[in-house]
Amino acid sequence: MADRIIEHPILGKTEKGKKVTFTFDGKEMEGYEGEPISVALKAAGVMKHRYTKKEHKPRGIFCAIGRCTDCVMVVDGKPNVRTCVTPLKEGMKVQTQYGVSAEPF
Amino acid sequence: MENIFDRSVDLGEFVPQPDDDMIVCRCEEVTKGQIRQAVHDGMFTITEIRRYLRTGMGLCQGQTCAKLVKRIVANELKVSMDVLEPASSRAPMRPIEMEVFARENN
Amino acid sequence: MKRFDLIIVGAGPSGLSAAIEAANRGMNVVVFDENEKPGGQLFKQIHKFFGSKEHKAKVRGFVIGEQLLKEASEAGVTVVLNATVIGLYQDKEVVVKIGDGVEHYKADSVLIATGASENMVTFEGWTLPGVIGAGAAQTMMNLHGIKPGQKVLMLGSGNVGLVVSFQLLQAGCEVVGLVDAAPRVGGYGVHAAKIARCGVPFYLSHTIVKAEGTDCVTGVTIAQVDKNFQFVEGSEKHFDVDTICLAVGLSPMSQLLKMAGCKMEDNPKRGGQVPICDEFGATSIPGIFVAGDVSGIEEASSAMIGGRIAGITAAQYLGFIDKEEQLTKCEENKKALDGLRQGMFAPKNRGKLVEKTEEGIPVSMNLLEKGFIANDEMERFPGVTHKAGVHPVMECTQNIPCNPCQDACPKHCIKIGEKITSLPAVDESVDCIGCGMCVASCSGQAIFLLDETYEEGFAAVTLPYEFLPLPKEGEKGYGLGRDGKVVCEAEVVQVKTAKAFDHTNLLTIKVPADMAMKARFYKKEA
Amino acid sequence: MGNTADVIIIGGGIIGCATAYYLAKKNVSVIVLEKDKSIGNGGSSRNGGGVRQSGRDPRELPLAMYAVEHMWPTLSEELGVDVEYHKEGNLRLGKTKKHLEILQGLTDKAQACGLKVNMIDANEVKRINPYLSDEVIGASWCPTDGHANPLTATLGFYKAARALGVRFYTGEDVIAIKKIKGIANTVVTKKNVYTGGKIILASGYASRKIAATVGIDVPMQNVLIEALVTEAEPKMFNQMLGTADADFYGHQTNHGSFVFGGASGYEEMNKDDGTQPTSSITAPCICRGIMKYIPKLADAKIVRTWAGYEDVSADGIPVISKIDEVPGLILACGFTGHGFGIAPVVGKLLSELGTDQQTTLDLKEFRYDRFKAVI
Repeated sequence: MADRIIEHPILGKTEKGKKVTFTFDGKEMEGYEGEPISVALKAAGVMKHRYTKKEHKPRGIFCAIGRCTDCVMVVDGKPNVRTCVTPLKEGMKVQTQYGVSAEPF
Repeated sequence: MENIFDRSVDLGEFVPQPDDDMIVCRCEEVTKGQIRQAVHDGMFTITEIRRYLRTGMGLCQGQTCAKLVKRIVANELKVSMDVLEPASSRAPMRPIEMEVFARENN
Repeated sequence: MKRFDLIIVGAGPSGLSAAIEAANRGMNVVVFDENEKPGGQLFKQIHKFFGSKEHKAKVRGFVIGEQLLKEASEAGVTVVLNATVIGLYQDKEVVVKIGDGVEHYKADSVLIATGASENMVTFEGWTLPGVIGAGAAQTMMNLHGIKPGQKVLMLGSGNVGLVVSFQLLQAGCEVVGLVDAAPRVGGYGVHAAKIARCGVPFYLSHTIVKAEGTDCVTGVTIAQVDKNFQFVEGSEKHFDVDTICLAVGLSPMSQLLKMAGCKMEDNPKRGGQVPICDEFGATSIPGIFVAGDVSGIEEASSAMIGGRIAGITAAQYLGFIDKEEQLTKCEENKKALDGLRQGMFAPKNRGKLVEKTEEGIPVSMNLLEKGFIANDEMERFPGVTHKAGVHPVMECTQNIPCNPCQDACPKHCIKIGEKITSLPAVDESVDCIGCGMCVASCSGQAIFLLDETYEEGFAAVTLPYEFLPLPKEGEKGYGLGRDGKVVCEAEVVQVKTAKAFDHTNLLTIKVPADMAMKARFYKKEA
Repeated sequence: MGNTADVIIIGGGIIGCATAYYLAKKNVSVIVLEKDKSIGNGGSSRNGGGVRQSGRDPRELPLAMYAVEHMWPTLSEELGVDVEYHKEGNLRLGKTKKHLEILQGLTDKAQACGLKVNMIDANEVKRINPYLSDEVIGASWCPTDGHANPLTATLGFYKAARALGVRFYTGEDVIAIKKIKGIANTVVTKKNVYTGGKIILASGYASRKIAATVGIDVPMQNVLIEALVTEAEPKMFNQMLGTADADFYGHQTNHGSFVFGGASGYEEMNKDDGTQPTSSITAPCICRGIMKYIPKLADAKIVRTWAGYEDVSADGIPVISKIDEVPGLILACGFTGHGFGIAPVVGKLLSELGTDQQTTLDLKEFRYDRFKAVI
């Protein structure tokens, strides 16, 4: 997990909640409870959150604060969940979104 | 803005540009070329562009592309950007689940 | 329906400041913020602020946020988080999404302090994963403890682009370059110098041609642009990067005000669509106020003062204080605000090339064009003097509103004077004791301690250091010039950390004597 | 030349734009004057998009049936703009016995006019639309009804008319129509004067004030409607939905979003202080209404709400008529919130009136002078 900042020169050691397990497209992954889903995915090296409806192009994190809605995914069956502002929970089922569903094109 | 706008003003011929296929509205995947063409089709206001092409009507409701669209339309119309009124602001400011919106807790 | 004297939307610097002022005058105030944590952008700002004491200078943004929150809670302000305001309806009714439903609130006055959203630019491939906003980078690093990428290219040389580039370096990312279509660095020179000496190259008059990659960013091509912002053929440069960070300005997030029916205008000087309002933040609708970036893009320090003014004015609007008190208090705040709006980066100078400082000294063109001051430009500034023994060298060459160094020196050997935008000068009649307080207090990290007679043939340079791992005393490495290039071998002779330094460590390196005015950074490996 | 045309149309909504288009096709020169900065910014862009025949007043039904049969199916092709027309039926839903009685009444009337519409039971409703809740016990079903996109349809007529040389002026606020030697041929705006052979007044509720300048009145009311739009959802169904209770109506668009209109019950007493008319209580109320009928949409996110006004005439159908006392003036207003579905045919009929041709359909029920005192 090279992307996680273990200790920061100004902010000190990164404090996180407890470790939880979730799935991304069926694969089991680990993250920390309460952090945005997108952060756990980023730490696991996942860049592509969805494919667009018209052109089927990949998208990922863009604004990271819930505005642009580019990072939406299907979470626990619900499409269009903004993963950058949705806290991770144990057992969450996270899926790549194709258009507006989890069904690949 | 000049109050009265003659929709028949001559904008010249639509000349394709190399970056016409660039996505401008990320949510609805509307390209620069489509926006420029819409102006030539007579869509002179941001509101008309929006209704014609769905720019700014997607999930983010134009938070990302509003300024970009405005610049393209202003360029095409050869007017300054501040002449163009932005589209209406409408509730909800952020997407909200129907179930949540339906539940009035006070 | 719940009712308050004042509803504030946005718990950032301006919203909280307004809340404190209003509540301290007896108003029943609630602040709604859509985020999980209050403070707005303050909690992502880990650098020390500029200004003077009254502007909380040399305090880091997130600490100011904590201070404001404490003050607000002591003043009796109710701060409701995870509370998304979804609309501002007739009769000052605010509908808020809280938990699993919506709640209706009314207030006799409403203050909108929703801040700003980031501007974007388009280029081929800008929708690829890996192209992110600078705000996103800040959020990921400083709130969530994750690097946005390993190798980053930054677009935008305004303060946001510069500050975030430094933060990326602090987080352990590599910044391969800083690009701006403008011919000159837009932000503070000291911010630019901080990253240039770490080795980040500046590409002014350049912009992004395309982001490369099919599934996500794997590279980027930039090219030079001419005066008309057209690409110069053959000037393309490619970088392998996994992240492209966009810092191309902010727009006021004024949709709520527009929805409420406030008169709006498109004002490029304020960053876009803003409500028409008076100097106290009163909009065209009586009882609706604004403060902070939503009324015009500035920065957090002025947002706090603007918030105070609007909060005081709301108190007067509802009769909690009289007009006289309002005017007196607002006058004090306006003075503080005026203090911030002076100097080369004053709103009136936006976009202009200022060729000389207020003192009449030609500015460093190298700083504007490459991000660092050239060796031969350095000596003309009043912060640069030479004497035997340890003494400060202040590479502060632009008139920016900032004066903590003046107060930091226990011996008062740094003089700025009344006008906080003046360049700091060294009072050569006073002897420096080498405590390093000035180095640590300089928000621009532009002060160095020099001992040009440290040892026979060697000088000692003490520099501010905010990176991990912290070098160890006795460690041998290299001295880097202001451009980030190796200029000499160097040995770490002292590492000082102190609570008073607030995480700015002081690193003293021994360099050849002729490098005293050249070595400005240290790296273990070449 | 500049301010003169064969026909001056006041109002750049879908009626004005469609009329302009059909006139231009007859080689008639046309000027359209629109008060707003944008074309179609009134009811034309603020309606549910229904292209219904069922549920209409029998007097209006022939217009709707004509439009559905002869105009809507080819409109996209004709205008060169996708108006997103779907002819996949309209379900008007009932949850109580009383609802079914209302629906039966409407159905009987429509059948009498020759429309294919019938009552269906809960099972049949579910077969047509499996997403509807078990609370629905029956519905009226008209398979030839449907919906279209009001935004692109309005702008499509505008674009096509403009391409045929119709001159549109936006921001042109009409203050009076003037008779010159007994003939209405002059339109006075705040800044200009326009003259034409005929004047067609089609500016919704605002027509009332303008018609008054030549001594004509149509009893009508300006009534608020509100609607909400969801994010795009996977395709669920293509029918237009309505309810016997009129608590909501709407459909899923091509884009995937749902557009639902509804009411809080206070629309007629709505306060408009000139800022913005949406009410804080309406959207939540519409949401509750929808969820009772389509529980699956509980998670769908609302991205937008909007409000608009409809020009509700005293007897619920529009005025589409020449004005005997004001030769040269043709009035088209009072569409009562169901003008969109018949807009193409109204445009065609008005183009016929505007050129003194025999109209394709009889317009006697739509005369301006039909409103009489009750006793």
